Amino acid sequence: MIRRFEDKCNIAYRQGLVGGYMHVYIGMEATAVGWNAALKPGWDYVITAYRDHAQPLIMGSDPVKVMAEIMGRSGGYSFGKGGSMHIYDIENCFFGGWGIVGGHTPLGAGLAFAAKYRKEDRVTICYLGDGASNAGVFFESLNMAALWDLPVIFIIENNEFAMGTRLEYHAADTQLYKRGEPFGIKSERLDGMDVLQVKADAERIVNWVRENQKPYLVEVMNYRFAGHGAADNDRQLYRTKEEEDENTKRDPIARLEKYLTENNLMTAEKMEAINVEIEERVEAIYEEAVNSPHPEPHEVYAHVYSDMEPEKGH
Amino acid sequence: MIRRFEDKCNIAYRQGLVGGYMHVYIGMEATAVGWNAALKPGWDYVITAYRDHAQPLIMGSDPVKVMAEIMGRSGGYSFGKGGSMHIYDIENCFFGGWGIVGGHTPLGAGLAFAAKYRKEDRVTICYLGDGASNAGVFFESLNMAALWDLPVIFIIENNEFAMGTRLEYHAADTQLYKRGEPFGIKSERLDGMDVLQVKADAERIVNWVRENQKPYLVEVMNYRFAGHGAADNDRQLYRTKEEEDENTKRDPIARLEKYLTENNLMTAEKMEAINVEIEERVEAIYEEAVNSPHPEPHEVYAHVYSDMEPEKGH
Amino acid sequence: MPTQELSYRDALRMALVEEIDRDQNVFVMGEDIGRYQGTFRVTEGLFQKYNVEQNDWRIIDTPIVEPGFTGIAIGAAMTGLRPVVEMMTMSFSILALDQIINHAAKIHYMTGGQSTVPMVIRGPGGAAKQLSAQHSHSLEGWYAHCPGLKVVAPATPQDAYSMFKQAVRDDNPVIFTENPGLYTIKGEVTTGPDVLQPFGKAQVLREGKDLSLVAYSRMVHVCLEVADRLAEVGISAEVVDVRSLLPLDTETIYQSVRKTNRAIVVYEDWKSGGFGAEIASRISEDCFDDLDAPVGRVGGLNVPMPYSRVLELECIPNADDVMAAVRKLG
Amino acid sequence: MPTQELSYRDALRMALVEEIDRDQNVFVMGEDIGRYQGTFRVTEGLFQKYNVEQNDWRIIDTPIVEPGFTGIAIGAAMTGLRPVVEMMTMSFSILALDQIINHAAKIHYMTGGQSTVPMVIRGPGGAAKQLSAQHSHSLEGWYAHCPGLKVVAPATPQDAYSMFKQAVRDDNPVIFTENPGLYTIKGEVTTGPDVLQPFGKAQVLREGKDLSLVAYSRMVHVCLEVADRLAEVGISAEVVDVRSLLPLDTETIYQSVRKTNRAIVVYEDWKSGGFGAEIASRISEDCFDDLDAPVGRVGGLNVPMPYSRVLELECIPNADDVMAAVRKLG
Ligand SMILES: Cc1ncc(C[n+]2csc(CCOP(=O)(O)OP(=O)(O)O)c2C)c(N)n1
Ligand SMILES: Cc1ncc(C[n+]2csc(CCOP(=O)(O)OP(=O)(O)O)c2C)c(N)n1
Ligand SMILES: [Mg+2]
Ligand SMILES: [Mg+2]
Repeated sequence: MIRRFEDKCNIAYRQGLVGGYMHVYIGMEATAVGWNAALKPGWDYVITAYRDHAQPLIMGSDPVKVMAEIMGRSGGYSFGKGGSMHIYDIENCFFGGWGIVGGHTPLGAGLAFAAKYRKEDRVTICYLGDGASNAGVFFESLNMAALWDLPVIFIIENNEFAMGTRLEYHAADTQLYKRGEPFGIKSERLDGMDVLQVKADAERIVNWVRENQKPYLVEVMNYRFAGHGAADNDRQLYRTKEEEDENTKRDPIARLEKYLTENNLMTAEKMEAINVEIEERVEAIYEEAVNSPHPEPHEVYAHVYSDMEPEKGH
Repeated sequence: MIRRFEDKCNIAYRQGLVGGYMHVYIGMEATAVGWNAALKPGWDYVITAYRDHAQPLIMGSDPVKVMAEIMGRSGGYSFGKGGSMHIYDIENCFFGGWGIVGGHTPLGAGLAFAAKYRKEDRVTICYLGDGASNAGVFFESLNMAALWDLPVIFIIENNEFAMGTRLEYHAADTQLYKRGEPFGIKSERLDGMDVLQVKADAERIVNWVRENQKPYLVEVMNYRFAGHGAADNDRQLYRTKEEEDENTKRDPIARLEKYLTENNLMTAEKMEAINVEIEERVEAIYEEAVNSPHPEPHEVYAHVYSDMEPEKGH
Repeated sequence: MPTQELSYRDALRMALVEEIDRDQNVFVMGEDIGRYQGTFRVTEGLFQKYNVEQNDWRIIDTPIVEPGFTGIAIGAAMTGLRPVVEMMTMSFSILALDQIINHAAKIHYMTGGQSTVPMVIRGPGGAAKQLSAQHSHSLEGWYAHCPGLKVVAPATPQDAYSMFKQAVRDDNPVIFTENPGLYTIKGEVTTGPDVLQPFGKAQVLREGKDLSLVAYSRMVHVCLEVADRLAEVGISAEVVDVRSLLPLDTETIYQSVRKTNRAIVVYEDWKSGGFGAEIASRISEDCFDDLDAPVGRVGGLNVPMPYSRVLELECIPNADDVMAAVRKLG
Repeated sequence: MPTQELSYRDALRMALVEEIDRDQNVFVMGEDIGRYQGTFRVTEGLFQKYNVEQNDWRIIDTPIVEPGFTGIAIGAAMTGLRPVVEMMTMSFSILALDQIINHAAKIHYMTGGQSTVPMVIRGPGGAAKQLSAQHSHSLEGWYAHCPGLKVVAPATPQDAYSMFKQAVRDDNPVIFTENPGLYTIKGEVTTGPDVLQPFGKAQVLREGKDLSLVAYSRMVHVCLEVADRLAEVGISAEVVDVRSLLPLDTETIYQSVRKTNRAIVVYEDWKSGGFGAEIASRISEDCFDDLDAPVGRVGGLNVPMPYSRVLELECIPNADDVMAAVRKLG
């Protein structure tokens, strides 16, 4: 039991560091970790947007290949063609990694469609942002998911911002979970910061969906500690320092550490040791990834088609 | 007062006959007539999809120009370039007339946006079908209409079919009015067959929107007596004769006639005289429209741009 | 192998049925394709056969949400299913372009080959009769511009049959465009489980020596008519049916032009910026020394499609328009 | 008239501010353009100036719904407002294509002239740096194929300024594409209320006699660099900046080609089926007797844009690629 918490703690930390290259999932780790714990590894499907470094790490992907992809190296999952926004590990059931806001939500429904078509009991989790939850194609997907009873869980990660636009400037009603209701989809707003609570909720819902073969909509409340992306270095344009500090207190990892300590589940020394170990591992991953070569120019033509090359040349 | 009913009766009948050319709005007349009665003529905006013959007629458009457009003649509102699906009478505030299912709904929000931007107290009515109410862009429009407090009334004309697809095969929850709720939009399901009731509801809602400067969503229950379009001549593919007969009993015009008779508001003779008069008028309209010439070939290049011609020739 | 006379529509349906029967992964999705039998009746009878009689979920009526259902098909295809998506008309695929261009076409590349999207998007493309500006698009040129897609436009019942089967078995997303004017044309069709027409092969439908008419889809028939008319005045025109725009078989086209030394490219799409420009500019560049005259082009008028039948007929290229272009070549 | 050195970005912003100030009907709509100042900072400071200080609703932050807000702008434009819609990148306009192509572009036609859509859709088009396959589109060719739209692609700060003002005052929908690589380039800009550049006029940016390089947007600068390099080896290249794709000024292009007898068309978009094919095939057809060599084309590689910088640089045409094409002409 403790061991498991340790792992998760590990993973969450590792994300912070690996993601540290782009600071992307920081503050939101508990969501992915908690939900992933409720899935059947290598069986259930996961799909998300461009904030996609954390998912494959916790789903069993090779962290070197993730890091190499982020660096555009030939050792990456897509040989450097996808990059940070387009990580895929299909073998481990991680379906990316998408850059068009909202555009992947019907794909998520499609994964669930496939499971149902084949009469397999896979569950699909489709993550999307609060900003993405306004996209028309998301509503189209909700309707069809409900119409056809597709076993998909849409998780709106409400981190209160779509790039530099605050929730209340882009959503008429900020209770985003309501968006499932007109389609008769069971919908809830849940916490996304307490990894233990997240995991408990996730297990309840994943099981329900697997059994009932119907979609579910969850709004998860978390916060984007970092800027939107690496290029966003003026966060004060859209939020105050005070607000940030206030939210940082909700840090899921600090919270877990506190929990572990207070309940005497882990000593401070052990925790420190883990942290050191993680730092070393991330350092090693980084070293290996950075030593992966850049792709050769001729590789530009590979993978346009599965069975032929495109016409070449300028 | 009676006079006014007479006019409406007139209009409704006239639609039946004019639309008779394509049988398009039959069974749904009470909706357009009732709602239009609540609008300020020449001030409030109306926009709808391709089932668009009735609207301009009751909004004061020249019926000959409508009929000529339906026939593709140069005497039509668009000189024969728009046709049945694309009738416009901008001067009378009728903004068409659109062929892409759902595609006109943000335009409707845009009309309301313009009124708000200019601080005018115009109300916009945007009609759409039950099938169109699944379109993503409609939900995007709802969100922005609510976010920006746009004075627009979206009226979903639920005639139970989208072409040959029955409501329950295209909408996960058939209570379509619920679709406004996640955006905090006041939403109601209303009758669309009793013209007097429709008018009363319409006045209440139009006034509310004008005063409160907020959007509204209405689902109006009616029925498409005819096939989807002129080309749809096998209605038994998707509904039974019994169902049709049952619904024909709800006929809004028969209902109004019955009301007028039972309440001694109009004698049978008077009603018959009106019907004859209408038939004659429609005949005259038809004659005039059919005598309008076809466009000249060179006109094909006019109206591509407001200030230049496109490149010519094959 | 068996041969029979079939309409383009029936050849398509036959190919579709055979592929559904052959592979459990093949299913069909679209608006009004099931209970309503399909607007152009390509899927007639299939809902009854599969969903009702076999109680199998193969023919799927969708809501009117092209972006959404196309996306669902793409997601399903990523797991190995082989969706056939019908666009009620190709014009409506504009709504799904983000799904098609940004997702389907790029998935193989972005995943570095981890995933394929074995999917066909088919439907009538081009003008029918008075469907007006929003329903009469020829979009094949846009699609043929996008790497990652394959784009075909068969002109004959035989190709409708054998290219459709090929499309279903292709592991890449295929845009399969049918012109509404083709559904009723008839022809001898050789059928059989493995009668497949590989993509990227143009065909010479009529041999000639004075002039090459290069076209695809319905315009091929216009060119055949022109060839007849030219034959009467002693001009021998060769008709090349491109049939596959991406990949494009330039070799067959060039061979023809090298023989005839003159070419006219004919397409229904808006003339300016249509795919005919690509074909013409390739011929101009690569057959420069073989050309006795500039490469001519005949395309649709550069205007939104008008409703009036008189004006609509002005817009769509016909045999007279091609004849005029032939005369212009001198 | 006053002249000053401005970056492309600042020239654009200045033009925008002047038009907003000139006409109460002009407003700006887009994602993160207000409080966040715009991803490429074209709208920097405007939210503060108009919405806060003047308490006027001119700069409108939208949700991330390109189809929806583009449609709202179109509806508003039908009543006479003059929206300027920013696409965070032109790639995202793919989502709004139905609104742009089926609505904005056709309204004047379908209404028989009753309505106009005075609207500008602007944003960065083409590759930036490692934005990958979904964010690096050049879409101007698609748009330039569509009657009812005007499509411009200015290459210089002066044109950014004067063509933008023209665009805002045009009564038709204008696609105004900026390449992300252009924002920081600087140049002398003549400013003033009526400094407008009418569309449909190409310009010769460098005179030459041996060869015409025909380009638009950022590729114009690549061509200027090539002209420099060619000058060193004694070849005199003329650089024609097309700047307006629809309407297209073929006359200026033809004049150049008639003088130099050789032409290469350069564009960043995917080579096959790009708008360069249209330009090239027109030159080939209309200057047939003037050409000493086939019209060359240099375009982007026919692949989705890869993330790796090494591969990305392979894809985007550069001066070396154009030099190679020059050598090929012989
Ligand atoms: C269709 C589209 N429009 C705009 C963008 C640019 N963009 C990328 S991320 C983003 C904000 C998305 O916010 P949200 O969905 O809340 O996700 P988060 O970044 O908070 O995880 C925007 C506007 C895009 N990628 N796609
Ligand atoms: C985007 C798009 N897809 C498909 C069609 C074809 N189509 C035209 S009307 C229609 C049914 C619409 O039904 P509904 O919205 O209920 O309106 P109704 O016809 O009942 O008034 C369909 C599928 C279209 N015009 N546009
Ligand atoms: Mg967010
Ligand atoms: Mg309906």
